[in-house]
Amino acid sequence: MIGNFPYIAAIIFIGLGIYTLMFKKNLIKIAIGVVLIQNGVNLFLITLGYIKGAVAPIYTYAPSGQIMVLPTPQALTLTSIVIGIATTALILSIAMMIYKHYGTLDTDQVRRLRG
Amino acid sequence: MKQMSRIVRTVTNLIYGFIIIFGFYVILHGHLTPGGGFQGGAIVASAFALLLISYGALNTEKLLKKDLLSILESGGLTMFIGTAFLGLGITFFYNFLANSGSWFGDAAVIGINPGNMNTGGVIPLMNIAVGLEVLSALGVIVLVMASGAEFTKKKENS
Amino acid sequence: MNLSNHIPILIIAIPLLAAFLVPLIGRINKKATGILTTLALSVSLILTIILAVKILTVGPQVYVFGAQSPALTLPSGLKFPIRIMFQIDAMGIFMGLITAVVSFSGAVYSLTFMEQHSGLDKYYSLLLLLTVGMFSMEFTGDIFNFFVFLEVASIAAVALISFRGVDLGEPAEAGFKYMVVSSISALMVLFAVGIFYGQYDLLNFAAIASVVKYSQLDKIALGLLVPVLAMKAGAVPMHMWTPDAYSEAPAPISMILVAASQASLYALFRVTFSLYNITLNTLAVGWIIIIFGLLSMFIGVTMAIIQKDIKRLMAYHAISQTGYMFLGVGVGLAVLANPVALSQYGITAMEGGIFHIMNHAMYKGLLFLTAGALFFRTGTKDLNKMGGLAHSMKYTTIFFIIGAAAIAGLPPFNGFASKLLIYESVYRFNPLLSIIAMVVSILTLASFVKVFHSAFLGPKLPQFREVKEVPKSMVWAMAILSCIIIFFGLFPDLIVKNLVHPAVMALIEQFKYTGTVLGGI
Amino acid sequence: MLGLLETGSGFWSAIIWVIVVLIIGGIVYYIRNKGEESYKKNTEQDKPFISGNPELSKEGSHISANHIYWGFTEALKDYYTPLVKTHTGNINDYSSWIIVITVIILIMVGVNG
Repeated sequence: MIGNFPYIAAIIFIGLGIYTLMFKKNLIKIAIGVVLIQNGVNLFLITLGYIKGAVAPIYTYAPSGQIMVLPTPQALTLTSIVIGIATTALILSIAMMIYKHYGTLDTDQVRRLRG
Repeated sequence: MKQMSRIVRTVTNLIYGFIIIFGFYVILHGHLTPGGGFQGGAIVASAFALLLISYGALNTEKLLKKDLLSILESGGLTMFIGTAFLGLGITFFYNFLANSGSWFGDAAVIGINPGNMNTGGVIPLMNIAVGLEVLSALGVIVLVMASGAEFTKKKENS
Repeated sequence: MNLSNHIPILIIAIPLLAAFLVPLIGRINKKATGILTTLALSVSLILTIILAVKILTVGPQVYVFGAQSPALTLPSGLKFPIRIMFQIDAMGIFMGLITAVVSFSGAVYSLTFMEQHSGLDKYYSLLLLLTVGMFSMEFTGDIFNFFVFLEVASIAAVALISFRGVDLGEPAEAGFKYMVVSSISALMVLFAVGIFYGQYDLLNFAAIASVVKYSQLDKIALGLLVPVLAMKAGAVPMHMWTPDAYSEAPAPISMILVAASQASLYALFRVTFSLYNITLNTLAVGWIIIIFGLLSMFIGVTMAIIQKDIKRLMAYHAISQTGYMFLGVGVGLAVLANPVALSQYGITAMEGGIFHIMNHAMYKGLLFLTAGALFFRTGTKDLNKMGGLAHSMKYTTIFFIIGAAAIAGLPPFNGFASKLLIYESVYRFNPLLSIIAMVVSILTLASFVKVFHSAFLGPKLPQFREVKEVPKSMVWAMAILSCIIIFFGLFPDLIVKNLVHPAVMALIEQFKYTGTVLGGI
Repeated sequence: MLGLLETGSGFWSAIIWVIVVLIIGGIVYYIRNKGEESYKKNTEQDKPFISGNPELSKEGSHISANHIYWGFTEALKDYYTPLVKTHTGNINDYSSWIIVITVIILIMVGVNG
């Protein structure tokens, strides 16, 4: 059971992120929601490769006789983190531009494009 | 952003160089220890961010030139893709330096070892390229965002 | 070194190298950025055509990154591939051709369209990155790599959509919305990748396809992949970002965004056909896609009729035309498990849907370019303020007529050929679907008559007395697309037989897709 | 050569279509030439006849996009009002639609698949 906790945490992360996206009215909070989903998915990926009691998969001065965790999900997670940083930076800088032109971050007012 | 108190600035002066050196250490040892180009670059960029908070955007822009950083960014990216192109004799991204005896060309040891810097082939080269790219890109991002924030604040006050 | 083995990677690598060189060159000479971009994309276009000929005559191509040889998918007796690879079959190269043509003409058009803007080095760099992202989404044989390039394409697209956001509020708003929805979709894709990896320890499309069992977890992965990829393609009711993004982006970018959303559509077909194929309940999933298609067709076109903004109107039409592709391919998927129905009308329906992808990219691209030409000379996108422009913009008018006739499905243009294939085959699956499709086509014609009347016809308005024809590079870009449309319209049988049919068979015959990588065809 | 595109229930050929259009066009042109010969340019015959009302100025006669298909949208008001209202332009609604559709499809696939 305790081994499944990370999965539950990942789902909670994603759920919170979705809640934020659906119901929070501030553009910065929406950016936070996206980051929450990202973290949830990253946690899910990294948990896939985890083995109980194993060490990091690096040979330099590794303790002998220990099993290592699977490195592939870590590589995937790292890539996804890098992409996440680009996404977050872009969302935040566009939010700044919106604030510059609209003078507000409220989603109910940032909707000149509709219909 | 105004500059912060003298205490903060002094501490920044003290640790700023060490953070950058640690970042470059992580970049250069990317093929041996945890970390690599991205992580090391992010550490160096965090030093820039520290500078930005403690000294304010206007003072930092005197030290860190956006132009220079964006040249460095394009240069890093070109170096990365250029290294990939060099492997084109066999395949794109082929590690032509590994086990060749030249630069970074020692045979890698499989199993637990103390770590040899001179292994990895093109991987250290690509780590350096990515490191340059990330440190300059993140540096540009924090600088531009800081000056943008300055702009909006000015607009708010007026 | 035999360069002909490296064509698949050179198509991606040359624009990628150019994308990183453009900011450096832009410091020396501003004009050189556009020329370098056009050159890189023209090389890419030529290589894509060479590769297409090779694939259609020899067979699917594989390119393994960093391996001992480009075709070495299974080194030293491994059972499953471990390296990232490109796997290009007839369907992939079909999409690749669309991407190559569209991005090349977009770059040619940008040469003068974007001349007045600052920050052109970044514009061209992002344009190249968007192209690279689209190419890689279509060529990749690795599901995680697909996620990476989906994100690359959407980040580049967002930056291009909000390119004018420094001066205006609306482009920034459109960019924000697109970024949020595409982040959600990409993260759902990543979650599905995680499910596949956790279950099978595989990331290669072909390798997963050979072992997929359609277990409960696979169902969750399918349920995540289908809606988000349909959303990226602009399916109703998740289409609301489309008009915002298309209408606020610069015109050449709107055109390339159409091709980018079709890359997601391709991924949807790849997942349902090549990854799951008949393991899934084809009738249920096929009907899901057909319903997406019906809603997109009808709501897209009815919303388009009432629009006042010319690019927003065209964006709603993009949604509506995507519905035809969903409909055609959805019918093919619904009868996939039934060989008799598949050979009677399923394959024809899919040919119609797939052919429509290419036709749509061409004529919607042309229409967006004419809208951009109107904006370039009049400075407005509002149809209420336009009028009488046919007097002064003769070439643009002709190109608009070609594009409008093609999208409305008037013979002898290409839209008619693909729509006819869809009508006649879908009629045998379910007559009602076919009738709705025809009604939508009529409404499409009606709304383009509106655009044509309000923008081009009527007396010369006093405020547009100074308006003249657009510069040469823009005319050339539109002329390229018009020639393709007329050629496709006059000789649809050549295209269907040589390009579309192999693409459809590549989707249907899953064993060939897996066999290319795992051996044993 | 004629470009026959098989559709499963028949065929389509743009070349034949173009030839037929050219032939019909030739016939139409021929009939048109047989017509009224008393027409002269730049006389009263060129003026539009609007039941005796005075002719509008050229600039005033342009119908802007707002007025085209007014009857169509007016007749379908019950369809359009809720539809336009759904397109709120609010990013929360955009994400909500995606999540809701994803959940629906997950349920459909889970039950039927």
